[in-house]
Amino acid sequence: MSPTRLPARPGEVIDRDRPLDFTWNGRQVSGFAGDTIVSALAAGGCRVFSRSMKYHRPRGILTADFWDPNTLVQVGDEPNVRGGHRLLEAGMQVTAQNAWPSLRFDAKALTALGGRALSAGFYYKTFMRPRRLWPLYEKVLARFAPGGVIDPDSAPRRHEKRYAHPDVVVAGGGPAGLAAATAAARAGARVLLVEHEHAPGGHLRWGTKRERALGAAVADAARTVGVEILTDATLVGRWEDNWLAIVERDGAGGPERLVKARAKVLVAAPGLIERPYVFAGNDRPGVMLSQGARRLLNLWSVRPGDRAVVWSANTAGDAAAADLEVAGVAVEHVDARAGHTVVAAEGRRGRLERVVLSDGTRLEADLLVTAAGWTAPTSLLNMAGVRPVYDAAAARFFPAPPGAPEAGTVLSTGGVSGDGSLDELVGHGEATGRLAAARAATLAHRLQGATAWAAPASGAEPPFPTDERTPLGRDPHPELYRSSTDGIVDLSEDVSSRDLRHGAAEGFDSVELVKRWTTATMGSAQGKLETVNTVAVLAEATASTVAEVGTTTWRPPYAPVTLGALAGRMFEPVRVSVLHDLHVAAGMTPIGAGQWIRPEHYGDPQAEVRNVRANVGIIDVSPLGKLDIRGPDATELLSLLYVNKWRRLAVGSVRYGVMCAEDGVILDDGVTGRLGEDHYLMSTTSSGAGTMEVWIQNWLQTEHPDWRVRVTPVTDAFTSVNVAGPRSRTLLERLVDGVDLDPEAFKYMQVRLGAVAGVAGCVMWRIGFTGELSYELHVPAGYGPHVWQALLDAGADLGVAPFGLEAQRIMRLEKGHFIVGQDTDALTKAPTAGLKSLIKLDKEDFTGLPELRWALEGEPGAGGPEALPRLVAVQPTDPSYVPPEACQIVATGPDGKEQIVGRITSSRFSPTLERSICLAQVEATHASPETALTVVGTDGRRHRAVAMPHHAHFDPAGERLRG
Amino acid sequence: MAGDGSGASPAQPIRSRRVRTRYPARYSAASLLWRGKRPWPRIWDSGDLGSSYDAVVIGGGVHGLATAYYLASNWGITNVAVVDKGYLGGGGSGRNTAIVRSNYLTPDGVAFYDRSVQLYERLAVDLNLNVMFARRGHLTLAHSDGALRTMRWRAEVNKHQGVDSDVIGPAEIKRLVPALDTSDAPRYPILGALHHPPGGIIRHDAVVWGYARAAAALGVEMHQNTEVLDIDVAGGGGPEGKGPGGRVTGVRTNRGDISAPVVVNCTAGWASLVAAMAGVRLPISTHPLQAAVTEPVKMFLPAVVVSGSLHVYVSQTDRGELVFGAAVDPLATYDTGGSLAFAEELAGHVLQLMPGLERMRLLRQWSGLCDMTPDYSPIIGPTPVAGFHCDVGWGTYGFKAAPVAGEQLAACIAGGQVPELIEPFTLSRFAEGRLVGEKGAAAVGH
Amino acid sequence: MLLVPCPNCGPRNSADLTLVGESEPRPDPAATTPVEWRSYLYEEDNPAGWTRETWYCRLGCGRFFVTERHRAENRFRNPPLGPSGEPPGRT
Amino acid sequence: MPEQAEFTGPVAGTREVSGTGWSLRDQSPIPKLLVYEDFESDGLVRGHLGVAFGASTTAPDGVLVCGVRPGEWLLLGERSGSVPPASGAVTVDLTHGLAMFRLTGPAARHVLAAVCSIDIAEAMLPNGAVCGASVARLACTLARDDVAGEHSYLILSQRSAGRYLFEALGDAGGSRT
Repeated sequence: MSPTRLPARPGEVIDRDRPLDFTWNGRQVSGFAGDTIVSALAAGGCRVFSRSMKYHRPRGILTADFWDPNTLVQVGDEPNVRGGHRLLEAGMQVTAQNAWPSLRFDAKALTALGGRALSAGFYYKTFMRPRRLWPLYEKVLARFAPGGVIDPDSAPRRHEKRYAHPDVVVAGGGPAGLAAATAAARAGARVLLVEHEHAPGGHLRWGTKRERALGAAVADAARTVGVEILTDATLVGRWEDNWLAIVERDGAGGPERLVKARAKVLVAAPGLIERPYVFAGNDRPGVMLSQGARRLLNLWSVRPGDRAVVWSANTAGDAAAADLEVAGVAVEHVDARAGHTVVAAEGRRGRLERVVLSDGTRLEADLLVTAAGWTAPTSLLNMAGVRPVYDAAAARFFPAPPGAPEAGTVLSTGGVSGDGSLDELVGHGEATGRLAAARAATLAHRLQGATAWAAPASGAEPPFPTDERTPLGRDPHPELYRSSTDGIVDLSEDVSSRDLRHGAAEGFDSVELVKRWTTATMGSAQGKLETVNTVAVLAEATASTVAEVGTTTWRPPYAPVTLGALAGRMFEPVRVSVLHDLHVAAGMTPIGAGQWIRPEHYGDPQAEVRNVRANVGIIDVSPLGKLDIRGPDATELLSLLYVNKWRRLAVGSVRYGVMCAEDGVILDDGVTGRLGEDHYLMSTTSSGAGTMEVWIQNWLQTEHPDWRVRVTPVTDAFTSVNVAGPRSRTLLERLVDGVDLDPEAFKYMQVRLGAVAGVAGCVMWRIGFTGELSYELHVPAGYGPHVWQALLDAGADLGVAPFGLEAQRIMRLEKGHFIVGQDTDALTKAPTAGLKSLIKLDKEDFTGLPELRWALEGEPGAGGPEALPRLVAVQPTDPSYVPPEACQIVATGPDGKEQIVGRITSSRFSPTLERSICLAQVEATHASPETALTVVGTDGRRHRAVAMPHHAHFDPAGERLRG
Repeated sequence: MAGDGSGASPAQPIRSRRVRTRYPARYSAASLLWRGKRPWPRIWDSGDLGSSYDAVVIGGGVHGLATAYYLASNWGITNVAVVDKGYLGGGGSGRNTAIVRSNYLTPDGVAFYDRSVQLYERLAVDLNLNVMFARRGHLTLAHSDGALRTMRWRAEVNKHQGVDSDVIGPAEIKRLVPALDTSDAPRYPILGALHHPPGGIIRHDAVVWGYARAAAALGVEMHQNTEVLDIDVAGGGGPEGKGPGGRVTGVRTNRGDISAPVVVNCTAGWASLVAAMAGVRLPISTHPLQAAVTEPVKMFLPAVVVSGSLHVYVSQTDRGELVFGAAVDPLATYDTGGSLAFAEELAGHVLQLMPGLERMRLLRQWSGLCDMTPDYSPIIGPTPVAGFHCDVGWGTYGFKAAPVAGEQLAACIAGGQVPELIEPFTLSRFAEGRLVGEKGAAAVGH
Repeated sequence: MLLVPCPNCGPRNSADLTLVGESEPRPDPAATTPVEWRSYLYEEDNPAGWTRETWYCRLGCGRFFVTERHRAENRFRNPPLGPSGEPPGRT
Repeated sequence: MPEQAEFTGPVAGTREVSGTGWSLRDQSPIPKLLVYEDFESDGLVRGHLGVAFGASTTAPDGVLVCGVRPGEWLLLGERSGSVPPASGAVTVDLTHGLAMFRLTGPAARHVLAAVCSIDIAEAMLPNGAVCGASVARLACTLARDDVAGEHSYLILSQRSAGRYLFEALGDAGGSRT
């Protein structure tokens, strides 16, 4: 390897005063600030950067940019780094990928085998027998997987995103894009320009002195008029209404940032991507595209070879030849326009030695530069619904037929939409920018007018201008895709033109099928280099044309994006009660319940149960859903929502209710209290609070907009505390003002308003999920901690202690109360849960009425209530055995086989009864009291159990809570 | 407990006439070496579209092709045309994440998918094409006690049906998939998982091609770029004699009209539209389901990992790519343009599970169409229009059911009776109010 | 991210709203038949074209509204009138 | 209120954070009253309060009247009687139910743009504008309420998520520009 860095040249982007040391496969090497990994390595004489995926052929520089399929490298713990794009940093540890076993290993045997058997899709045709050996084959195949190495233990970094709402976004900072951005900004638009490379200017950056000067001038003009320019950033996707994703890379390999932009007008100015040519040996190191050669020379002053053949079909190729000659390279210029083509690149050990032309000429060379034509990266335009159309005369696809005006809010300019002199491209860009700004102004005016909170739009709506730009011309270009020999079409996937032709012959004769069969275009550049050649080879194989075959769908993202950038900072809202810090101080074990973090227990849930049963406990039930319902039709609303009746509920009373969906399935349950004639406070389950609010609003707004009732969610307005236990009344008597707590004055299922610990405006209802005498206090949340502490202080001598969710679950199970979503599921209709008597079929209407009527009364051809499963209390015969929840209950069926007849939905060990207790859903035939049941443990053992007469295992008559 | 056992009596393939497939060239390692660089015969051939067939299958995806294959191989019905408006396998078959498993919730669902896994296991040999079924094992993570309960529910039903599933804890999860963060640090910590060793991934395109090639070798015709424009029905109660009570007589396509006594709707994404051509209204809403793939890295993820509450599933292919899927997009649409929100959500959730993957890059995202039914279960079998059969409504899990759906639907068409395995999934269940309980697995877990 | 023309707020990101579903009248619960009711519950037109659907402006005005959307092209038409009496615009 | 009862806000510890060009303050204790339009006479309350959905106005007693939804207003501030809700209005006190933060400073817009998806440019969210928006994926009410000519936003959410919101906004303030 010999160093190939030239002496300092005008226009180079490296800083020779800042050398940077790094390692390449463990070896110390160096480059300069401004180098990419690839330019630094090339300057040091490196020619082989990777081995190919399937045949392990050596690969060198092709494009020397982001899309180069041959220079993906591992940098530290980061795989698949674009070596042609990533800027060099001191201390980088760069290693080659796909080098198995090593980059230098000459995989002759594999290559030879590849020629015979490793054709595309070979794996579909073999390894079928013997079946049991397939896992082994698979492991071997997996070792051939390309790509770098990920370290799952690498430390996560901080990622962030932002939103933007520019008037105009310009994708691409070449001359046309910069001109468009400048013109749009001059016309008053807020403009965001996104440039993929590290500096704006596009291909002018590696052009002639005049081109470089013009590039700098247009970039300066854009900055001067206030265009926001993002460099090393890519517009990766466009969705409806110009919702755009822009990834900002951090040059140095730091975390990427995602910008989500809603643009009024998008200008696509991505330029053109140079297309490789397919011929024998086209993947040999030393075969390079003209852009690659010019970038190496003019940006980084790296001489890509000593003796070059430049095969050119266009001015870019001619310019490359001229540049190479200036740099002292011996150049043989072969003109494709005169009919000369390359048929082979020959050499040994990963080196190019000679180039064979179609007329048999053999030219000694260590560098072959091809300039075969261009691919228009129409991805963004495709995402906007624009189909690419092939133009044979220009030998490339265009986003629209010649001269077609662009109707909407996505415009294109620059090379993607046509050819011309630099002045013409800049002129088209400016016209596009003006059009974009004018259209954006119309849309901004409309948006301001339509948005309720926006400033009033001044004046009349400006007209949405029609497209009156002079279209760019189209330069004729020869159609050059494949030579008379076969070569590699997709370098990253190692797919040859022979693979494609054979695939077509086997029946994979459409572009989508052959793509899937061979994996062509599925690699790192996602078809940007390969698609058109794939299409052309297929067209040739099927005796059709490129236009007829058409192109594949370009899918987002335009450039790969790290998962970290897409994820950003995690935004997962967490909700906590105002008592949270007190629970933490009290040593709670937290449990996640939806968005809420709640105390599961404070150390010993069984002891918490015993304390409630013996003394008094307090539990924070703030997540309980609460809705304030007011208005003359509030009762009407309740009657519609619940299966039971509400018209006779007295002011000062509360009632339990169940809500069903329109299919009769239990949706939610809870207690609602009547605070005034037209005023109710409804409670819902904690998990159902949000859903129920929307459910109720839907009924009100769409079915009964005439009802005079207002529903306000007040879950967070109250700290809800349940005070439970035989001594709860004694405790409250010490703290409550303005409410007579006498059992005759404040009965079970009643509600009172008053003050607790000096806090006015508390709602108290006498109910209990625990089955004990209990009071649920709803305290204005800001004073929740005060009341909670007051309860603990005032009740110290009564043995008051907080209890958590687990103790509450045990006690509710002792009492046989079901939990919606645990003891019921998505098919559980109300009669299953033992609510038959609650359902009032004589009501005029309530949600789910027809289904519940048919469930209870039967319908022609259906089973009626006997077909529904039942919720029953179950006790295992062995009192110490607690069957895990979801264990199955089985019985022997008529065919003698064991069948599933139900499942345990809840189970706990009851400290009160000192035995295991359960709720279960079982088929009606096994639901009668005293029915012997067989529960299957998770270890497969059968356990005997019995169905109980009541849901409640404890105090079925409810004497304690009424006390 | 769904499926009350009423309806048609069990119908297994009673008079199956298994036909030997005659391939123009058999695939094997030996023939691969022997042929060398010479091209292989066509994998299937499509001649001119005929004017009449014994059956027309609409949809050249894995379901349509499997149905045609089993009609031909199990029942000797070979005068069959499979028509597709695009190319074979271009719909959901080529867009799914190729996960195969049978760890469903209801006994009906488990039995059904278990049969499918059995068929998949021997598919490479049956079809003489390697579908590359990789039995990686399948982990469904639970992040809440409710989810854990649902996992146990599934495991216990699975075990009862003889399917290998069990609930495992964080330590065992970490042992199986070291890249997962099983600490209690994440917002949604991993509390446990449903482990299903028989689950895995498969090369979805290969399944399509295998069925197409085998069906073609039996005489079935494959017609691509053939779009069905209308379905002819006579004697029905609706307009033009369509609808319930009618009998199907043929289909009209952009390449000509076909008469056929049996027409099978095996479309995904267009099920409602095709059914409407016969005058049948379906309980289906069409939603896009998105998927994405990363750049390849060396193997580090040995199992398929699913998190229901984080709406993500991920596996690593033989090529080293991570393939992701998510929940269906809540917006009902036929547009497959995909969304950015999907990629954001997906990446966020993947990194919650495996924080070390933040430097991996998303390479490509795409979407397919899913026909969602109210009970998350498919619609298979006869419809109120005689001769018009459906194999639709597969939601997000159609790929894994293709072999059994094709086998059983073929039996249903040829045998004239609804087989026991698909009896719970007929269209009539909606009008009769006997929905399948699979939704329980999706909806329970507060 | 589709922009949905909320009649009160104006065009909003679809993530700010919830698509409730096809707008269909509810049968009279007292007189309905199982077939009619379950058709209402379960069946959908699900066209790949224009359909009337209900949206809920979850993060904005909190209102349910009916609009027409083309389900293949994700375009809206006949947007309900905005607060100022003018149809909300779209970009 | 009892003398010993102190209003506990949603944020633990320090109730104000700041960075370059912005500050974030917890103002949750400020009284918040939700007022609905009259059942009987449409427009009565709107006429009384003087603003429609999407706008706000400051009453003579300093109360900020925000049109948070069509026919719904949120009155922020200690009312001294100059803005009584109209007689037929339904009112619900949400002082305890909502967290309220004030984000102020020349960089406030930049901070908010990192976590809020709606367009908050001058023309789209001028001073006095009120809207519902997702902030850090949380449903919030946003009111632009400049202080002495300086950009300022009131951001209200469910109280229980206030701590989360406060942290998310503070983090956004630390993002790179």
